[in-house]
Amino acid sequence: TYKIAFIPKLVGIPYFNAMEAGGKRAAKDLGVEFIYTGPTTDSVAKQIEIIDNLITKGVDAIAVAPNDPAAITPIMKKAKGKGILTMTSDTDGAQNVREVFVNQARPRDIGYAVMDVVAELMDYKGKFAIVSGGPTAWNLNTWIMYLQQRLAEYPDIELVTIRYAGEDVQKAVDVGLSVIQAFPDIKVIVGMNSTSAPGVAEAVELAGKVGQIWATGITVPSMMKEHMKKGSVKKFVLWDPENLGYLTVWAAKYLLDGNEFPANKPIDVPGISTKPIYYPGTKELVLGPPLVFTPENIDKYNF
Amino acid sequence: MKKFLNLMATNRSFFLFIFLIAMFLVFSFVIPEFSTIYNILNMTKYGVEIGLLAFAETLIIISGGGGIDLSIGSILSLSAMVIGVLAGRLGMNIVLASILGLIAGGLCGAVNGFFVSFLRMPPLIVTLSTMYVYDSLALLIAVDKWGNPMPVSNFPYGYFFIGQQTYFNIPFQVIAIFIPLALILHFLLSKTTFGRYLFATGNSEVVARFSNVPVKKIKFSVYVIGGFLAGLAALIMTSRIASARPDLGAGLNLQAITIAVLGGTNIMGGEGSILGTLMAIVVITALYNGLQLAGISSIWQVGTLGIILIGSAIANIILSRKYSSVE
Amino acid sequence: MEPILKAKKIVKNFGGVKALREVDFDLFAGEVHALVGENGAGKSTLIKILTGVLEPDSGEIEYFGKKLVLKSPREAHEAGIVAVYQEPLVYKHLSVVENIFLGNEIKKKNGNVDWQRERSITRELLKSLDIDPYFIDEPMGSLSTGLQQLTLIAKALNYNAKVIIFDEPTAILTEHEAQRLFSIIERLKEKGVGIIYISHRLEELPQIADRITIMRDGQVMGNFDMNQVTREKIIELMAGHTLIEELKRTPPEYTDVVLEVRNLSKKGMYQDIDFKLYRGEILGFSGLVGAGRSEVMQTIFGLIKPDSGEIIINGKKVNVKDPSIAMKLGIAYIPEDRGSQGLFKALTINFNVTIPIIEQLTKFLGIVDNSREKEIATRYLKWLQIKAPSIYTLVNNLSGGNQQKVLIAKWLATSPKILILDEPTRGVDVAVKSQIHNEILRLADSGISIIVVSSELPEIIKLSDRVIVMHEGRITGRFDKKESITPTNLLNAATGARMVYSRD
Amino acid sequence: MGLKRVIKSRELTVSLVMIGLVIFFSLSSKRFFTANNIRNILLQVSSIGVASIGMTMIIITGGIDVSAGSILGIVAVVLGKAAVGGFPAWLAIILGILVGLALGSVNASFVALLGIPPIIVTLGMMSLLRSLTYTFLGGRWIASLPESIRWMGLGKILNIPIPIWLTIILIAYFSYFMKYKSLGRYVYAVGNNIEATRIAGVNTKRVLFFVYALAGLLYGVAGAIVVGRTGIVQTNTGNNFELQVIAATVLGGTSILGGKGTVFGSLLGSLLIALLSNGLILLNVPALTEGLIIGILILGSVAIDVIKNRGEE
Ligand SMILES: Nc1ncnc2c1ncn2[C@@H]1O[C@H](COP(=O)(O)OP(=O)(O)OP(=O)(O)O)[C@@H](O)[C@H]1O
Ligand SMILES: Nc1ncnc2c1ncn2[C@@H]1O[C@H](COP(=O)(O)OP(=O)(O)OP(=O)(O)O)[C@@H](O)[C@H]1O
Ligand SMILES: [Mg+2]
Ligand SMILES: [Mg+2]
Repeated sequence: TYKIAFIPKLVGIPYFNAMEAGGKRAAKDLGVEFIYTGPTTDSVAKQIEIIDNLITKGVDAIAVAPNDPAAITPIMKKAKGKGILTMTSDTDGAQNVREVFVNQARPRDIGYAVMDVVAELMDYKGKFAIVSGGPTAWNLNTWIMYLQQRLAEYPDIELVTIRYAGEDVQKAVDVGLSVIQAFPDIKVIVGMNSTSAPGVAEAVELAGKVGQIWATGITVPSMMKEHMKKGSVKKFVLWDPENLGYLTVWAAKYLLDGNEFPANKPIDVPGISTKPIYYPGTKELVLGPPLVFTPENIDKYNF
Repeated sequence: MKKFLNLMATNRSFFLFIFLIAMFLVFSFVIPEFSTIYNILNMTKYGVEIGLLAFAETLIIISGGGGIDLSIGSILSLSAMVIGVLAGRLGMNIVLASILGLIAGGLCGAVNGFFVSFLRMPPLIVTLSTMYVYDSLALLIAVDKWGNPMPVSNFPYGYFFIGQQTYFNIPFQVIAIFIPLALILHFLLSKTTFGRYLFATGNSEVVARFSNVPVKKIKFSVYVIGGFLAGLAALIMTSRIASARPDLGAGLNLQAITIAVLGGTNIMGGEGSILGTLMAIVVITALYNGLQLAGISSIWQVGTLGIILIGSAIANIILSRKYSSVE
Repeated sequence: MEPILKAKKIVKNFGGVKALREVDFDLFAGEVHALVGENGAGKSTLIKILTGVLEPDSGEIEYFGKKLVLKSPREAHEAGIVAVYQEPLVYKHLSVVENIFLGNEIKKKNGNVDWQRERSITRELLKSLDIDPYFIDEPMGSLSTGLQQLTLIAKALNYNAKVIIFDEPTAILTEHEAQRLFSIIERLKEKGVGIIYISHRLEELPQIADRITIMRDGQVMGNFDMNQVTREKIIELMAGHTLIEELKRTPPEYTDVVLEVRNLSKKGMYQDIDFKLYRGEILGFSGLVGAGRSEVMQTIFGLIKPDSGEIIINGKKVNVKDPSIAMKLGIAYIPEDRGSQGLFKALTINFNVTIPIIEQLTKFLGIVDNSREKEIATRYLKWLQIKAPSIYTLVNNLSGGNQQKVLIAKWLATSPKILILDEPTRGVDVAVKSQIHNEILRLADSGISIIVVSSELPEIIKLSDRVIVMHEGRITGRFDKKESITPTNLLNAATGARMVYSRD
Repeated sequence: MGLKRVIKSRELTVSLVMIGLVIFFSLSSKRFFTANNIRNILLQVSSIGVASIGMTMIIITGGIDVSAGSILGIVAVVLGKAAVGGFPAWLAIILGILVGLALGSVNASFVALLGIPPIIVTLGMMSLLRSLTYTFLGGRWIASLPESIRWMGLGKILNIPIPIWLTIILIAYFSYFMKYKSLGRYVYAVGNNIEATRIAGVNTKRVLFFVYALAGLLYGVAGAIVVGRTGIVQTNTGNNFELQVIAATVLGGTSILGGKGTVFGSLLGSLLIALLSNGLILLNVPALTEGLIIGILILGSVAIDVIKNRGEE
């Protein structure tokens, strides 16, 4: 059986936990061995060390969600040199060192989707603020960049500030409270990562601004259910990481078997709910458009 | 036998060495890949950067008076960004950029040293503050045209020999930088007047002052050396991973301190050795490698480290109660 | 009458060092029992066993006729045995009040510490020792060593103990304070308290002690009634031989001034200090504890920055802002407090002795020449008869007097031009003391200028060519003629009466 | 006399710097000096403030505790799991705090009874407990906590949030404790000279044990506050918490070498940092420069303190 390894950005968070679950399910369905191992903090250096040890150990495929796309290049080259199938998933690396990038949705689509949700929540005019995770998180910054690109299309909306709260809910609550205090007239506050989104929602509730300020952002639904009930959150954005994990393992097996993805058309992947599309130009396998969670659909997801 | 146990009890490096051998045997037995020459040589490179930081902490902690450097990881980040921005974004010659990166590291250390030694401020506060400052500076110089701090990765190809080249499977940075440096530092500490002065200062600053020891210079210089070592680690790391990031050193402070302490450096100052720290680096590098190869979740890497830390202290106490006073 | 305290066949070993070999000792109520012996004889070790700080390897203690097993110092306290130890045990960041009551707090009904009463009792205690109690709220660390020692004596008096042990209380005290202490001991005796009194100042024993026990090498060499034994006999039993003949001193020719201090002042420490030091002379500095002598010396050595005044060395005005500058100018300073200023206690004798001169012991690249280093350390170990297994023994494991010898060795090794000694023979036994005195005289003869700060009048009188007396930060007496250097004159000046006998 | 000590104290310097900052921020933003915002700042300080009491005592004894954050993490997990598992809120909270106490006692046993250096013990515990948190929780964070368990974070008495009450009461009590209880005095004594303290007849092992165990208990309380405030238990709850607590403590004048410091000073230290990070957001200072400004201001205030006390000693 094939040994397929997936290295998340870090272990111990619900998002990658869901990907792990998907990967495991795929491994069972497809009869391969699935190895899930990653650093406990979002450290690229540690990821490299882990990949190197996987090479020493000998695996058939390595899929990585790099904390720094460029930094994994040398080690991925080394893996490739040893005949290992190299892939990226969730976040891309350099194109020449991976066979395929299994992408949840394109960063542009994500950034745009968040901006569109923000615009809709505030009825297309007013101010909003962003609380992000770490200032160096590559994908968060990319999404913010696209978000700002989209923002240009909404002339009546203003972004008042971008702050950072790391991977810590309590910090996000405190920063959120300070932001609301500083800009009481904002209509939306965005939490860009798993911890910031529930943090700012909590801050809205603590500040007694439910109904005046909407919290939204990118996070797993389990963190937001409670806040939706309390009315601080109406909509937020993500995709289905469980499906993404499944697709990653599926794609690895598919390539290891010597197949080639059919280009530019929906692919039937048994076991997941969307129909991914493969773009040969960028060697990208895209899960589908980002999901917008609402009170109506949130109970369907358990991650 | 008694002599052996006595040595175990009193000599930290020897204790760690025995521990290392035991660990090697266990790992080799359980994991076939572990004791291959390839693996052993290959894993050495993962001890280099953190090892340099641990050496820095060793010197600084020995200097006493609560000496500690919480900014060491941030210095690494800042030096890395200096190299990255100068070479990658501004197109400066890579050799020059690297030298400036090292100087930046030394300068950061000098700032720490200035406050600690000449203004006599508590090292913990000083380096905590500069940790914020250097982190912030690293972020600021990393800002791209979109206003986001972004890593720099377009280094010239020639730069990579420092961190990626191997000779007979031995990584360049291990053989050409780390080992010579460890030797020099060991020599410095155990054989020279600098070493004497350092231990004197760490044992009692007052007595040292009364004994004509240039206390201020010594304290200042350990922070400078520390900063320089962090700069060197930054150079090696950016070359190895081909990327300069403003968060490259995040979380390394505590690891470096942990290694120094495991190696027998007394947090109150005045006691410690390069050899002990070196042994601790080897233990930790081999431990992480072994656990990963054994497929044990990385979650338990730190946990195991914790157990070793406390366990070895207990073992040491038991041993020294039983054996150290027997002549 | 039965003794209240009886130690029987006490044995204590530290690794290979046999500190006590079957020591017997007893103490009656209302007597002062002196305990003497050369440095490292085991006196302090015996005390520590009697107060539960150390546990003996074998032997037992009988107290009021009953066997007493001390597992901790607390039990000794509760039994009524307290001690003032040789090395001052202070909490430097805590106030004097807290220091005195630590472990023995006065509490109100609700369990709170009764600060009010503690402070008033502290005042009373200090007044009974004739000390102005203005500093009781200051941190202990800001007091001079002598004052700390007095405070600790006050602390011991506060216990209402049945046995009080003084381990070299007068080593740091001046005549004046020592007399004060003696009268208090007198009072304690009358109350029936048993007192063990350790001292190297043999001349004070006849005045205070009733009995004397002499120790050597961990063994009791003899036990006498005080009036039945001579000083010579004591020394012989202590040292195993009689003392070496002392050198004769030829007075210097007061021609070259090597050091001149003009109008030196530092607020709260000393005022208008003026004096000259000539080549080859020994200048004594006398005064009471806290007179500010140490501060003046530390200023000359570059450890304290004066507010005003000048220091002139060999005719040139110098700015000594750091000990390294002082050393370059040829000044060496042996500090009074060996614990916190003088020695690296956790390091070896070897390390301590050579650290000030380590730069002269290098080969190249700053590498220390280990063989030369070893040679120097060994030479001093032998010469000062430092009682230690080797030069690699930790200073911490030495007896108090032997630590003092290491301190002396450390500075003699620097071969200075101006040598400042602050309480140089604090705690060393008579034999070594006369040896150190001889060395001081010899150094002066060879042209080195020496300042001796000492609280011991006999020492000052014996060594000094001239004496300066300080009182409360000011110079209150100058004695330039050997004949004028008498105990009465010095004491009068030390208590404030101005008695200046100037040469010119 | 007393006045002289007050003038020399770090507490005064930090207070003055703080007052300066408050005036500056108030002039720059009219939204700064409002009841709402003050409440925000105090809330932000609460968990650090409570934990800093234990840390202050530990550092006064000459020790250090880097396991504070990971103890808090375990407490959060236990509390969260208990609450979700149907325990009544009060029981879950007590359970969490007891776990804090238990872990503190583990530290205490190693430090006080076995005599292992505190840095080794707590570094070891920190690493071990972090792994345990990950293991207990996996990647599944606990969200959707029952409202009742959040009382420690959200509850109010007389319209003042519980965390603020807790902070004020605990700081007040332990300030009093350190001054008027003999055990408080022994904490200082141990840090000044442990051998002398032992010889003075004090059971120093008991003092040390008390300090580390109490600290554990207080981390437990801090954990309950954090869970209450955020409503989420994540694997890295409490990450870096120890550093913030140590920073506050040392900034507040406690000497890392032991022997001196006050609980109140530590509160001031944590307030200063919270004040800064809040104020900088209110002034909308660019986020990336926050660290720069905070670092320089901390350095500056301690430098003032050091220069103020020049010529002493
Ligand atoms: N902790 C220790 N470890 C090893 N040796 C020790 C220790 N304490 C004392 N000794 C040794 O025990 C012997 C007796 O020491 P002790 O302190 O009792 O002498 P002392 O009679 O008080 O001398 P002094 O007059 O110099 O104070 C000395 O040889 C000393 O070196
Ligand atoms: N009456 C007093 N009793 C005790 N201490 C005092 C008194 N007056 C002043 N002091 C303190 O003692 C300090 C001087 O102590 P210092 O030890 O330097 O003097 P010294 O003459 O060297 O005494 P010693 O005999 O102890 O060496 C003064 O600065 C002051 O703080
Ligand atoms: Mg003695
Ligand atoms: Mg003096």
